[in-house]
Amino acid sequence: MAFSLVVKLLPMAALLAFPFLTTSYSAYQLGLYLLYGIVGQGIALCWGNGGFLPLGQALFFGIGAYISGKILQGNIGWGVVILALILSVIIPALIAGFIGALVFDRQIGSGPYFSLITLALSLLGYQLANSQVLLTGGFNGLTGINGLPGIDSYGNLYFFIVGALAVSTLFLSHLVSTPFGQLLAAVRENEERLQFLGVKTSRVKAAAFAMSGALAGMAGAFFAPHQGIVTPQVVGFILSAELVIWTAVGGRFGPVGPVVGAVIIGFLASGLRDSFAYWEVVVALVFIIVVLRLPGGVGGLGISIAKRFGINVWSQKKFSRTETVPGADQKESPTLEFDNVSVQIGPVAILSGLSFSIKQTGIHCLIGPNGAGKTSALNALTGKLPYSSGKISWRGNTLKGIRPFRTSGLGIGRKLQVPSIFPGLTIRQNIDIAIWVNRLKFTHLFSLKPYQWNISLLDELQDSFPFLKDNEELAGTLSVGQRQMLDFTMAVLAEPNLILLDEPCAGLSKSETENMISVISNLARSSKATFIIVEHDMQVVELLSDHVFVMHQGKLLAEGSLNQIRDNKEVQRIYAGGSK
Amino acid sequence: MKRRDFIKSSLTAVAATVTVQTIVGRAWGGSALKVGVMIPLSGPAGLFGPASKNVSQMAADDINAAGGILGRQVELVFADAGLPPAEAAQTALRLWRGDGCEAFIGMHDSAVRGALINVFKGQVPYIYCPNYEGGECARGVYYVGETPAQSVVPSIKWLTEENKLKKFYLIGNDYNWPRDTNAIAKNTIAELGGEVVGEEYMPFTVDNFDSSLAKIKETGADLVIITLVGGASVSFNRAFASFGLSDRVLRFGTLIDENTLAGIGAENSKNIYSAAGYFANVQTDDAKAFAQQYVAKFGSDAPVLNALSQSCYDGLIALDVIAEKAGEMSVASMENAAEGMEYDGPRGHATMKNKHLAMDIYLANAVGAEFKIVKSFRNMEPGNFCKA
Amino acid sequence: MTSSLLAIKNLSGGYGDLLVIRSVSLSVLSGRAISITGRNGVGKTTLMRLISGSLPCSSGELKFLGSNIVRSGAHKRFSTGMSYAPQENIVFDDLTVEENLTIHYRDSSLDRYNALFEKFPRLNERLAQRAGTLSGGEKKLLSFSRVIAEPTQLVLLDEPTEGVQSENMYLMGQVINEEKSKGRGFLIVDQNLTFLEAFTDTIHLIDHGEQIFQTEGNKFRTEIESLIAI
Amino acid sequence: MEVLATFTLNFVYSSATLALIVLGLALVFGLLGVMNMAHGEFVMLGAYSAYVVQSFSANFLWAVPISIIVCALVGWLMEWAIIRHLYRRPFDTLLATWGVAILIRKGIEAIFTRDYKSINQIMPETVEILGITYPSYRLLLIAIIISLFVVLFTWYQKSKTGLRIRAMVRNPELASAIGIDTARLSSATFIIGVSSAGLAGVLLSPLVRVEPYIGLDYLLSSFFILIVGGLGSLEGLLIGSAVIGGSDALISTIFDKTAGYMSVLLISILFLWLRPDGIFSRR
Repeated sequence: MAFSLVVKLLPMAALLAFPFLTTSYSAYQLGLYLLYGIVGQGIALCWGNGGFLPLGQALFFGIGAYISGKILQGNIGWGVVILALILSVIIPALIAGFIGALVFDRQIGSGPYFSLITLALSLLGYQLANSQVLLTGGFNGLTGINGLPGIDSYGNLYFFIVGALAVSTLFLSHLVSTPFGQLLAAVRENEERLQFLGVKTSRVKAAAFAMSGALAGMAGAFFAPHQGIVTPQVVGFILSAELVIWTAVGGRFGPVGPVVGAVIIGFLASGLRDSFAYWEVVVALVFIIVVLRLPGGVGGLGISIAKRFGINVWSQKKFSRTETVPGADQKESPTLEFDNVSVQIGPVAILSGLSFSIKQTGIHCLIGPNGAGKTSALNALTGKLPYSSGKISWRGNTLKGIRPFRTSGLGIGRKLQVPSIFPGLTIRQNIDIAIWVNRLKFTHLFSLKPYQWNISLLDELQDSFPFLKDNEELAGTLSVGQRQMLDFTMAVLAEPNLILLDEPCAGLSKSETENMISVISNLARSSKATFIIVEHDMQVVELLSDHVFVMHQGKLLAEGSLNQIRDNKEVQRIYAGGSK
Repeated sequence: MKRRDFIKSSLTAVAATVTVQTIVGRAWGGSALKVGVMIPLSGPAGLFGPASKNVSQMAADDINAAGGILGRQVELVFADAGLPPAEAAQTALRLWRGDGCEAFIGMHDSAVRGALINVFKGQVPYIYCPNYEGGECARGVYYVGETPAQSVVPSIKWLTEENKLKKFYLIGNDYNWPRDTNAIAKNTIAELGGEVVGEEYMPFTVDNFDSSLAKIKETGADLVIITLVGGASVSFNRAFASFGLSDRVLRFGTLIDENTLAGIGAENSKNIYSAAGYFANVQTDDAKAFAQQYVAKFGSDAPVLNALSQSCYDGLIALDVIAEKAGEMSVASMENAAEGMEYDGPRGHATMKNKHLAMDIYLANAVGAEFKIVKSFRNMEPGNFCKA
Repeated sequence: MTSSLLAIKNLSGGYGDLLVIRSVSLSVLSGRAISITGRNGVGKTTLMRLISGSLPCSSGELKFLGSNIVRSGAHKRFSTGMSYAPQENIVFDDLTVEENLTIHYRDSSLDRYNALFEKFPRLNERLAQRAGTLSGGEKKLLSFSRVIAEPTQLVLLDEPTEGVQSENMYLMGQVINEEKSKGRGFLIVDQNLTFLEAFTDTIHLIDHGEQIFQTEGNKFRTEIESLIAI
Repeated sequence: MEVLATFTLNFVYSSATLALIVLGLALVFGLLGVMNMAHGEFVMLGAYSAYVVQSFSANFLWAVPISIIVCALVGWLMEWAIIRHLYRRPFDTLLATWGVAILIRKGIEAIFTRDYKSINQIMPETVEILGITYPSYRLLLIAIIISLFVVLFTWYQKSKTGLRIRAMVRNPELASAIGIDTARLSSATFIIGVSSAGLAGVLLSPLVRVEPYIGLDYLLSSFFILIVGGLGSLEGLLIGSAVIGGSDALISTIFDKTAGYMSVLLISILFLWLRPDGIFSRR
């Protein structure tokens, strides 16, 4: 532990000693590249952790610079400086958060559209900065910006910048290990699954984008006194593109990479630019190679080399689950009602007048040939597939036009058809997220206490699925069977009243299937939950079902106990291979 | 990039770790007087870089041949001012505090000038060479370029009288230099009883001028005053000619130099007038001698001369004259020595008034791909700002 | 002479590391029809996509006309003589019926379909219509006619009768027998046992991705039905 | 009446040229889904081939085949080395092609320096039409573009390759099942796309400024047109060019050019946010 602490403190010490080892000019130059590094850290937070790429980050850097430049133009005391710093952090953060909320609310997944929007916004910012001469000084920019009172911009302002870098690096490395950081990584790994675990992912992404806006604003706040001038290039697309290149080359999966990228390329650029005409060609080539071969960038390379020598730069603190948390209060009467529900996509009718109701707890199996609409019924129930007519009601309230992340709040847990987990996170982290469903409050987001939560159900599940115990394994390395079990565990840990399982035994070997069946039946007995299980495997239906619904061509064909279903002529006809 | 330079520069690239570079920088300049030359080697104005470099080197050689400045041989240190202002300021600082430059000449846009002034804070003499909007009087800064008052006012007056012009259309990019230049032009037009029939400002990215050309045709403008920069000026003038406007409507600008004219093309340059302190084929003896010296030194296919690159020569000469007059290379003594200093250069006779130069201005007409001088205005006053 | 068209030994594969098909072996000789049946969701379609090249095989041997084609791309398998009618998105919705039938030929003539048009006049009537607007059954007929007319030795059919009326199903069985007599081999996946009995030489029953039953001849309906009855 | 004539002709000219510039990206980004940030550089390569042909004082018509060959070669190398591995990774394609854009820009700058190149006017005289004088080359260009699009549309709807591209884009599994080599067809489509960008560069070179840094403006306007017009269809491209070309012309005549430029940005942002598939999308 001590050794990795030294590894962390060494760079900070080197930065502090730097001005004394070299000319104060090089320190001044390094100060500028450190500021670009801080903006790069914001990009890495969104891109490396959250999985969405902001292409116009200079916009927030520029806004911070213009605000602090405007305020520092007058001769001011420290009180005003603090105000300038606060404003140039908060305003960009608010703008970024607002843009993030608007855009992410409409589109899940990190398609390129968000990046193109931020690109267009930075172009807009550049044009406004050029034409609003009163506000920004136009093309010639804001000039006559004083340094911080009593601080020589050319001398010890450098130490303020190193301080700001320390603050941002510590904040980010702490953030990554908090529940919020883990949820943000889960968004990158599998946004849809996270929504079914009750997380409004658009809010998480918008918050991350706001933080990156704040970091960029803070860097901008120091840029103004450091340079003494703020011109439109500070907001433009060219700087945004360079920031992305430095972050990619430096490494986007941690707060150190972008700083390394900005500093190395910055110094090499200033050194080589005048003597080596093809300097930018070299940067472009390195950038292409990094994108094709080295997603982790130089920083990532360094970390993997360090790992080989046993230096684990990213040692996650280990927590033991000490504090048991009360189980969810499972209300008594689980009434689910499908009333003439139909869904139309283009010419094809997916569901046509599906009606059934569930009054009592226990396991209900939903069977039927391929394309009968079984999964679509669950999709309609959980808001993944908006239904055109009819009504679905659960415990009295109708579920019309709800969003998937609302379902867990209504006590509905879901396991998707293909096992859906967070492969890049460890088993423990996957389980954490499941435990936090309906329990994690806003205040817990940044505290480490939620890692200690435990619920009795988890101990039972870990007994039947022993692999859940060795926590530090990455979920992505699990076999298909184990993924099904982990997915199932995550769906039930919130102790929902209605548990929807889509082919829980698909891809499982004989023994794994038996194990899963016993876990489900125990859980059905011990909890007061209602189960709806979509399943093809008749042995599973035989062993588990209290009640069976048979669907065919988007409608309910028959329902009853398994034996009643077996003697039903209709069901035999469609099952024994007659024409569909 | 001759082979020898290439090897030398890649070696420095390999050795250019921070520590090595800074140790070398610390050694204080011997008796040589280092002068920083900030010219655009990249970015939109990069095409003026090579010629400016040649001209500056020529000026240094001439000054050294005549005994240098204050007896010290001049050593030029070139740096790229085509970068965004933040980085350009960085480079200037490296030259000043890192390499020990004691004076600077700059041929770059006004945004970089603002950044440099902020860095120097009047502690090092700085000569700003190209034409600019005028009206600035920073301490330790001496302006040798043309101001709108010198180039725009006499040219419009002459053109209006010669061609009985009535209606004027102003078009430029959306930033300070075009707006300030147009303000002065509008006063002159008002004095002459002319009418401004249109005034438009464009973002830098515009490449389609059809709507403006339609307005120019519709308003029946006689003269279009162009304050578009770089590529926009080329695109505008090519489209202007393609609509057949060039026969009836005259065009005038103070930033249409030989490079821009080459981009516009000989067949699109009819009735283009340009005013500047220098043109490649000004026929005065000093100018012809300068041009021959340039060709002799750099060969006939050297980068083409224009007012912007030539201004570096006047910049260094002005530095030499002011320093000699002041007796020492320091802003304190140079600040009042500058007033009234005079010299004869390729542009003709120049005297410094209120930190700017009163000088000869030439009005040229584009004939094919060449500029022919049609009128010279002797000893034009720079304008009444920066009163001592 | 019945030469071996297709020979599979211990073939396994699926989606990424999700193994769906577990070491299946079977072979199709020229002039023979091999059928595969089983409840849905047991991996029949995955097997067909492994053989046709839409999915990469994880392990096992896949020989076509004697040469190992595990590595060759799906488009190469067509050119070496293998036709494939997939189970889903079986037509190009944006193209007309005629274009669907002629897209992979240099000439755009429809002569090669004359015999089939006599049996399925519906297709001939709707040549100018966009294939996307056809009903499920009509799309299956279009896809069936396309593969039958293709100059290939082996034909893979995945659920050809899904949504097809019974009289067309009977005609399809006839066509398959005619083609068999010309020496073409068939590998057919379907759940309709009466249809399969019309031309099947060997039938395999698949469950949980594994072969659990196999029988020769074409009187297997009752036996298999008892096995897969719920 | 004259003002209306000028406005409509300007609108037709700007929409036609925008559509020509966007055509290459419609194939590459619209159909194949490859976010090619080097699209503008291929237009620039086309313009520089015109300059090279002119400097050998050969007939301007030679520039057309040469620009297509140059762009096809560069496109083939780029597709083979980079794009082929990145078909499923949109962000990485965006970044890798941005790197390629810098390479092409710097390569041209190294060879031709940064000076403006002037391409001699083709048919410099003007002609009377609808009561106004209008440059005849522009009318010729509009005619060329319209006929090019008519030919392209019928080829795309009728020809075998056109059919196969459409088939492949909508149903790749079935396409390979009937023997279409989708890998080779995708790279062919990519090369056709970048070559048509080169063609646009050649045809426009007499009218626009020619220097190494013109690529960026063409790239951004092309992306915005496709996003507004809609991906996956050629009709989308025409609608997008008309909407962007029209709104820019309209607002710049009413307010000023800066407002026109900003209105295009705002419209694109709105479409990216509210209707990412554009007006006429079939993806």
